[in-house]
Amino acid sequence: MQILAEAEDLPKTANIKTQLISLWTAPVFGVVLLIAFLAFPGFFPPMSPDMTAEQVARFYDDHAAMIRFSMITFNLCGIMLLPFFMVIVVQMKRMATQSHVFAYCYLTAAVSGATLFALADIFYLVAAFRPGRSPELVMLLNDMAWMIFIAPVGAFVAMNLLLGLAVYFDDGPDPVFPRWVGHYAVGTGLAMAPAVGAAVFATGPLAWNGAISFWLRNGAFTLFVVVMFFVLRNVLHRQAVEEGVAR
Amino acid sequence: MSNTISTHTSPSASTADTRRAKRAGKRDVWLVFWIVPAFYTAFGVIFFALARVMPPPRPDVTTDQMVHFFHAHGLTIKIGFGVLVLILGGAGVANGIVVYHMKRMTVGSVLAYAYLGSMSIGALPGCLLVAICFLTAVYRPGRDPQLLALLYDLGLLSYVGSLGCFSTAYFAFAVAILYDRNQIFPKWLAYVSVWQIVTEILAVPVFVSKAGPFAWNGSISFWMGTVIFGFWLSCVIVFLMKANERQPVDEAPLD
Amino acid sequence: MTTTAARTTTYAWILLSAITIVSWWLAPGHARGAAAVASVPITLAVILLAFIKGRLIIRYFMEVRTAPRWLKLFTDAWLTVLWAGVLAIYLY
Amino acid sequence: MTHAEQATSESGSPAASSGSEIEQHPAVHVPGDGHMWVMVLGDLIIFGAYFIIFMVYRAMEPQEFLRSQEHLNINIGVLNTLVLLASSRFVARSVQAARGGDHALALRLTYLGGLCGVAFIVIKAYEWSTKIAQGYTISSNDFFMFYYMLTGVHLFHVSLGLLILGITARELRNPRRRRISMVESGATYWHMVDLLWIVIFALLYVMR
Repeated sequence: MQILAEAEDLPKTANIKTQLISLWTAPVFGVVLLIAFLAFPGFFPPMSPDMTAEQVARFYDDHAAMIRFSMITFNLCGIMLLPFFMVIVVQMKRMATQSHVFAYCYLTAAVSGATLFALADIFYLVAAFRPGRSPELVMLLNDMAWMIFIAPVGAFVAMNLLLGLAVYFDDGPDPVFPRWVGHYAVGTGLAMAPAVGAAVFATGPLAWNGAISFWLRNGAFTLFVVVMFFVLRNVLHRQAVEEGVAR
Repeated sequence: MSNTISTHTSPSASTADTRRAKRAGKRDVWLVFWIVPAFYTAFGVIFFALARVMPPPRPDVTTDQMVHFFHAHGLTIKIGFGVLVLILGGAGVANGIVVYHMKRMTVGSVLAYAYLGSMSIGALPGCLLVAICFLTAVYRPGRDPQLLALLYDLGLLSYVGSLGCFSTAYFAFAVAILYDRNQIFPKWLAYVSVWQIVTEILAVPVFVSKAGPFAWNGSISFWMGTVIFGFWLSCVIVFLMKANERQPVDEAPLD
Repeated sequence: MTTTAARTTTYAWILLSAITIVSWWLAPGHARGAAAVASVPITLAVILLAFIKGRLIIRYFMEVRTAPRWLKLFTDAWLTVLWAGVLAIYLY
Repeated sequence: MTHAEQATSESGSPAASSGSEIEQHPAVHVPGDGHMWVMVLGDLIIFGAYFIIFMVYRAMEPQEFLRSQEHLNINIGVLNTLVLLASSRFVARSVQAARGGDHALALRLTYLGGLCGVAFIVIKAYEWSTKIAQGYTISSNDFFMFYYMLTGVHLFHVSLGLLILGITARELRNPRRRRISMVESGATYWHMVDLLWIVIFALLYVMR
């Protein structure tokens, strides 16, 4: 994006620039988080819920270093994706033919979802912290970690449905997002929704290591961030041109 | 390139109005402001004197010693964290007033929302979880020592080891100050927020180390972090006060 | 004026690099196999060289050479307190 | 770019205003703006405390620290020091060039300085990976804990420094900007990174 020289120091330019910075935190920390994801020894394949307590305890004993590396990285960088979602909020607030209500609901839903994410890594790390802990308790911590990580998708579902609704309501002559983004957001929300099954099922595709609960849920989320990065980049560019900030 | 680009009236323009209105237009902001130092004072008293979480008890102790810790401090933990869970809303107020002043900057809303969001996230793992773990631990003193040990670890690790949420908040705060042309906060406060991120990074080893400078009660991971946080917080409080003082009474309300 | 300043900077850089290479020769990593032993004279030399390097960087690169007195005093005090502290703890 | 412009843009921060008077008063001036010096001096104090804490723990078990220290590769340490010193020199020269009005040269020197910074990170990453491959990790002992944390936090400062050099370069590229105080502030930060490395190098690699 080419910022116009005469607009350099205007507040509306700073508005675009801070959104761009927030937007670019997503690919930068996205790569870091991807490395952390690949490094976790219990994701390929995801740990099975029917491991015995002894197996779980041995898993944490054997892989303590990589578990710590991966989960500390999640801890330190996971929330760095939040500014990216806040760009979506700011763009939702620009939608002309509606109040800001969807945007604020999206904001609070994003915060709730991210809080659970910030909790999950602490449980993994506590499970790996003291090697002498009784296997039963390591399994308890492991179960809680997986439960918190996979099952409570409600916030993400709500976010995506809200975004979809906002796009559908934004039916003026000059919508902020193209209409397909609404369908796509709803689709992502629906793809993530079945992961609640992880709270109930111990085997099959709906268990926390299942194709639907683990791969579809996390895949849909990752793809959403990637797609929205490019969408938002275009949207920001259009906003900048409309406001006379950039060419 | 000057203050006149600001969307608000410049501070000096409204002195006459200020005198007439005697801060009347900002009573609400002042009320909220004074909650911040009051809350953090109470926070300090609770964590240092009552709950015994600061300075944290040692990580390298036996299960029996952890049980003893909960027995010895059961009453003060109940009082301290009981009060904390009552007044925790003060953290919301403290973050809210910062967000309010961030919204007055000339940088759009995105960073204010990022600060709001990440600080709200931090309230649960970074502050509330330890209170709940400790309160649960002292609730039934006769519980299996292994379970008490788990609550001890979970509480302290979540309290000292919640790093990313606050780092994100400091990042948003710093970038907002650097781009702001209304000079709500001085630029060096943005740079100083970088120290905060550094202390968060240096607290990474609390998940690995059980004794020494990088343990959760260590001189670097805990003490340096706490001292620098204290300094940062004092600066923020002072500059919140200045921002309040300099805010013109007739400033247009935020959208 | 610029050329003199440039030359001074380059001299400072050459001196800094030379000191670094001298430190190389002092370090314990050289005697692989033979166990490194604590050595007060070497540590003294290391501390002295590091002090000089720090001061060169501060004075010539950070341009404290031409800064007001308070900045000169502060940076010198920092260097002195740091290295005196290191030395005192080392010898204690 | 005019000095009047700079003065307006930074009014309200008395410490910063001196940055615009360089050419009039070359004898005594604070390079860069005062805000950056708050950061740099504070950072020096904080790192000073980390270094003193390192020495205290070293004094508790000098033999173990000495034995662990032997496993560090001094050649890489020296190489990294030389790389960082060279980069500092480029950046220092860049400030002088910018002050002399030769912005093209200043920009080229800033890029060279940044390139050395990238080289530093690459060398450091290589050093870390060989150490980890040899089995020396953060949990090996206190020395390696300090080694990884001190160099890690320093590495964070280097990356931040690269970001700042990038901002300096953008400032130099744009003929409407080129505020000398911005260039100086960036350089001041970058030299601090160098200075901290000198201390880390002496304490971790060389001293016995």
